[in-house]
Amino acid sequence: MTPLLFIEQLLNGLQFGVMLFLMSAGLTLVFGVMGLINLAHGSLYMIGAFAAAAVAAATGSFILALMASLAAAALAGALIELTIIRRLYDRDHLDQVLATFALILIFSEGTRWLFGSFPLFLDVPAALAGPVTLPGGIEYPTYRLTIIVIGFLVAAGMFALINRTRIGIRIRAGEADREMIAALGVDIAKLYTFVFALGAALAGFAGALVGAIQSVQVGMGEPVLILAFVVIVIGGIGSIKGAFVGALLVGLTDTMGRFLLPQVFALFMEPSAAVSIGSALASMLIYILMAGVLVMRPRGLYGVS
Amino acid sequence: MTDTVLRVENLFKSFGALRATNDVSLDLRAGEIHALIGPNGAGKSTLIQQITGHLASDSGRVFLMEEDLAGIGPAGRARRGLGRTFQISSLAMEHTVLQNAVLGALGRRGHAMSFFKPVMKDVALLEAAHSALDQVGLAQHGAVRTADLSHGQRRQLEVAVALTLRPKVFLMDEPMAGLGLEGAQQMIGLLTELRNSAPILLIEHDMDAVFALADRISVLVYGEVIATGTPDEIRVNPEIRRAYLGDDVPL
Amino acid sequence: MSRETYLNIATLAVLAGVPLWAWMADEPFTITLATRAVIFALAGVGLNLALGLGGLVSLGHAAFFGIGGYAMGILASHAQSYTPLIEVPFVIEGTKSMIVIWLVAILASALAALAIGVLSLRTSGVYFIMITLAFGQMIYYFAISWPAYGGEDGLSIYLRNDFPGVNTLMPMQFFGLCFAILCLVLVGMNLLQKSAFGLALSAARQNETRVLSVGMEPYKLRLVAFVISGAITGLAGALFADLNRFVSPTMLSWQMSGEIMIFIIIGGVGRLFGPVIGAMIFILLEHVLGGLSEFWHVYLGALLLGIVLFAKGGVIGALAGREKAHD
Amino acid sequence: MNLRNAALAASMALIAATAQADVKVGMITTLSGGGAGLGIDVRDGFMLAVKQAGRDDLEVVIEDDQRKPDVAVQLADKMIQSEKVDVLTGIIWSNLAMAVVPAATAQGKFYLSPNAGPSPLAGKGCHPNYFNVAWQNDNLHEAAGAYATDSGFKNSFVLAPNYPAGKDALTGYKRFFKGELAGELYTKLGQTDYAAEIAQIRASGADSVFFFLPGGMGISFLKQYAASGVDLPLVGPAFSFDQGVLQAVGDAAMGVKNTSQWNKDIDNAANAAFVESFQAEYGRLPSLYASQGFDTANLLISAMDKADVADADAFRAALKAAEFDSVRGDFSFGDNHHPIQTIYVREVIKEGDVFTNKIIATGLSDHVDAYGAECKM
Repeated sequence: MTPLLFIEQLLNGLQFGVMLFLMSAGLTLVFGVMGLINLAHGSLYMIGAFAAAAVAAATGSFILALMASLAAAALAGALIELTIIRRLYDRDHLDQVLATFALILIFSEGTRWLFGSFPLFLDVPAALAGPVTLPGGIEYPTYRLTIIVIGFLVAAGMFALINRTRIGIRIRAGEADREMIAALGVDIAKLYTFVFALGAALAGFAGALVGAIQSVQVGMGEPVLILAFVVIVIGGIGSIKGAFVGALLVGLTDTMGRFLLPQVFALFMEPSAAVSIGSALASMLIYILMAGVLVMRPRGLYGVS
Repeated sequence: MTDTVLRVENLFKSFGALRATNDVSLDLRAGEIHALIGPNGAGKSTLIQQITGHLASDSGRVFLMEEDLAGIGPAGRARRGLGRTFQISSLAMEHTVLQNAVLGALGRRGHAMSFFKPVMKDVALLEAAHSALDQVGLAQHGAVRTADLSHGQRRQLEVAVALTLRPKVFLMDEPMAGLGLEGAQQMIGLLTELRNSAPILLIEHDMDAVFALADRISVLVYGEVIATGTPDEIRVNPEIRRAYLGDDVPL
Repeated sequence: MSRETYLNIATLAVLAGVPLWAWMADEPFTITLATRAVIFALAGVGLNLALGLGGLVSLGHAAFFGIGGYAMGILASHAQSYTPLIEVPFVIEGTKSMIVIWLVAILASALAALAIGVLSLRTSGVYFIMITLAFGQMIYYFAISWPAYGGEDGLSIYLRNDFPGVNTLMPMQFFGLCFAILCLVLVGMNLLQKSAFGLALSAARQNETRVLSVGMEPYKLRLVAFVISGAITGLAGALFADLNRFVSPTMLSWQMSGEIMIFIIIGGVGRLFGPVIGAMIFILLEHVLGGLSEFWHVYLGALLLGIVLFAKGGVIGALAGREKAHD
Repeated sequence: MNLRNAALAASMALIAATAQADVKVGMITTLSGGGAGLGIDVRDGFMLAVKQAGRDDLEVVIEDDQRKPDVAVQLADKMIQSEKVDVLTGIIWSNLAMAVVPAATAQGKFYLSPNAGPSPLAGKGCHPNYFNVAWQNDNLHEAAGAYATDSGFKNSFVLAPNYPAGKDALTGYKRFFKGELAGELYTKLGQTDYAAEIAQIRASGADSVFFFLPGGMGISFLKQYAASGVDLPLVGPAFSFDQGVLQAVGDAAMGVKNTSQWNKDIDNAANAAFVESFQAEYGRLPSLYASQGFDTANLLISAMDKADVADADAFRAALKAAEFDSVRGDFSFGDNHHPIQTIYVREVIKEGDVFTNKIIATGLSDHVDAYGAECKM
């Protein structure tokens, strides 16, 4: 193992983490402000990817595709918020889990009904295809670097939105005390719709970005959804900062685990068994991380009780 | 000091920069009602929470019958004889009144690890529960769902549940809050009865009740006990008039 | 008797009557479906103890379902191939005896529930949902990549295991066995709900502080409930594996956890017969809707949504009204 | 959509028209959820052959297993107990096949596998009533290994998901690859990000990469591999390069070598007719899975011509003879009822706007799987 490879893997972990952050930010925001567990967040991610693939196929423009993903996911988000989700705010978590699980079924099969059973095509734009050479001689895919940059920009934007803008003040006030901000004359229903649509748009955007280097298919949202939950639980539900730290932690743990564990086991086992056991343990690693964090800090790293 | 049941020594608790309790010491003697008064935010409820173990103290010690309660959780302290009522009713709302009382009796028994015997047919538990409900005047309401009780009845039930534990000490956090005149009178009568079975540490805002009931009064301001004494002593203490009641308030 | 009691009796009658009719009409597959409903109901009854009575929303109960299944699969596969399970320090042989398998399944899933519960119950609310999900996923990935017992392919057992005096290969007899177990567990659960433990556990769900203040530890109550709950779901897993003569990591997946939860919600959370009615309806839906359209999940989703949004208390809640406080 | 409905309607009509069917076939396949594309292709290929045969003594019952083993087992029970089928077929996934096949054959039913070929069923667990019309799972990987050796690769990096089929794949490749292994990796099943694996490939000093990542995993891997700038030649089995998925991979798959027992350009009359009629019927190019479904139905029909299904021994012998015009050209069964067939090497090309494959070499001729010796029947 060379230092270069190690650094490249760190970059990979970072990129994976940033992608997870895009997915988790909306989820944690929605939970923090409205107290809602939204399992259908993964479906919004899928909707973004499908919208992007459809628009890219029709127009050939990746920028338009990204915009379509934002619009489609935000629209879908606003739509389900207005019709279904808002009835769930006062319900217990169990009802929320079930209702949004039902939404997954509807969205997944509905998408398959519209687009068929085969994966769709969505490619990285030509300008970002191929690798760039980084200082030190690391060849790294341009597109992945772009994702890292976009992820940090979105993170910065989210912090600014929450901490610097009027709407952010209202969101934070809503987290602290619902009645209070209603009493202050803020239209809480509109605020909730906005927050939910914002979270949905972020998920859809992540779906489109990631769809370009993965497979755009029905069911693509659920594995990422579970990872996103791991992220926000580690970070502390409701905390954007927690989501950011949690996402990077999960991204790095997963990537480095997959990379290093088989090699560690190879030190004292025969190679094929080491690969097998190392990989098995690597696939469990983030869940072990999450359980460990929760045992130490039952409300996550940045959670408030 | 042999008749001291509960003793609190040098309790501290801070929330960030806020000192909720600051070096609080007091004691509770057999047969007495010791009232704790002070303005809102003086740290009265915090002190109760520290005594019951719901809040961990930053430092200081609590003794019940000379036993140091350090390291014992709220359940353990309740089993050792700390019975409490809450500022805001804390009951199993979906259960009936009787079930809540039986729950208390079950706590007195010390464990609930009985899986197949119908608990509502356990004669010993029922007896304890009925007698407690009787004492607070809820005998007729055993089958009512707790959520359907009036506010005053819930306060009474709180007391009844505490009674079933046959505690060595009652810690009562504003038992009269929100009760009407009549309800308050009933509660005063009830507390007067109760002091014979166990002493009461009473937090109360109703000054008429406090001065009518209490044997001793401690005044808590900004987390500190500024005075302890009989009602008459407290009534005339100039420091209290200044700090708490305000000079111009006639009593 | 309350309306709920009538409803419960009717439920049992339908659950036993349908396969009886199918047996006479020579429709063995209907018996198999009914057996599936009975086993899912049993798994749901297990989860309902934690979820309904204890308020512990566990999204990881598939772990216990699967562990029960693997208890059956591992023991029976060793018996099938005449190889001992372990040889050092002492020999443990596989077995085809259902009774032994059930005991092992109960023990193994109870132990797993104990380990998971000790850690998970330190958290509450959403964190509890997620940490149970995490433990479930851990076991799922372990099962997939553990090569000894088939990994993702799972384990096939050629013949059902043995129970004295019963020909378990006959669908009706195996149904009867499962049905009897379900009834026994329901009786036990009914007693448990009315016991001191049930009272304290449900009080802890409603108001943790109250239980603490009368000197009981909600943590202990919940841990015991979680262990019993896991054990029952584990037993259901062993039966399910025997029904299919097959066990695989699918039984451990989070979707399985979700399904068990769905039974309870459809029927009614915390109701004794909630999971029974829920499982029956779920099987019926799967069977009827599945035949209607390739996209039957859409209808299932819409139906679930309708139940959650408009029929609070599930089917029993809608039919029998608000839960009567126990005498 | 319309086409799919039309296909369904056609099969329904067929069922209705064949009230006094002689042979009843139960097809359990994946028609909903993530892996539905494969099941739909198998079904469409199978039903095309049934339709072309136009027989009124053949009835097909189709059910969706949702890719869940327990559902598949239930459906098998239903088909055997209630529908009283004679022949079962349709299962796509090895783990579902392992759940269904042993029990079905033990009950005297015939099972014709149109896709899955797990090694236990080819070896110790073989059964006279089990016929695999596709391949033993290792076959395509073995051919990939042989091709890599023929191409002069000395140092391969191999990766597959960490589950039994993945392990079989690497075993199969290594069985016929004579060079060294530069690295060996098992990925998480369902994994979608391969940056870490690609980085290791880059650093490994390998001269070629073999991968088995079915479904969405392969699409993700290929796209990410193409973007990484690593330009080592890729070899893999046909599953990640099939007609259904190829369009989703796009340019990233261009030029990749993959192994398959079938391609649409195999030169024989049956194949040409199949490709043309499939396109006419469903409006898309047939896939590998469709070809397997088509062959499975034709094998069955050929046996029906020669024997009565009620006479199990005669029917078994008729199946074993495999006297039908396979779209793959020569086709026969080995002693363990698995195909003896030629496996080709294909290259991904673009025809107009459509990505597809072209045969460039023969990987293994008349290849027999490795497990036959363990099969005692």
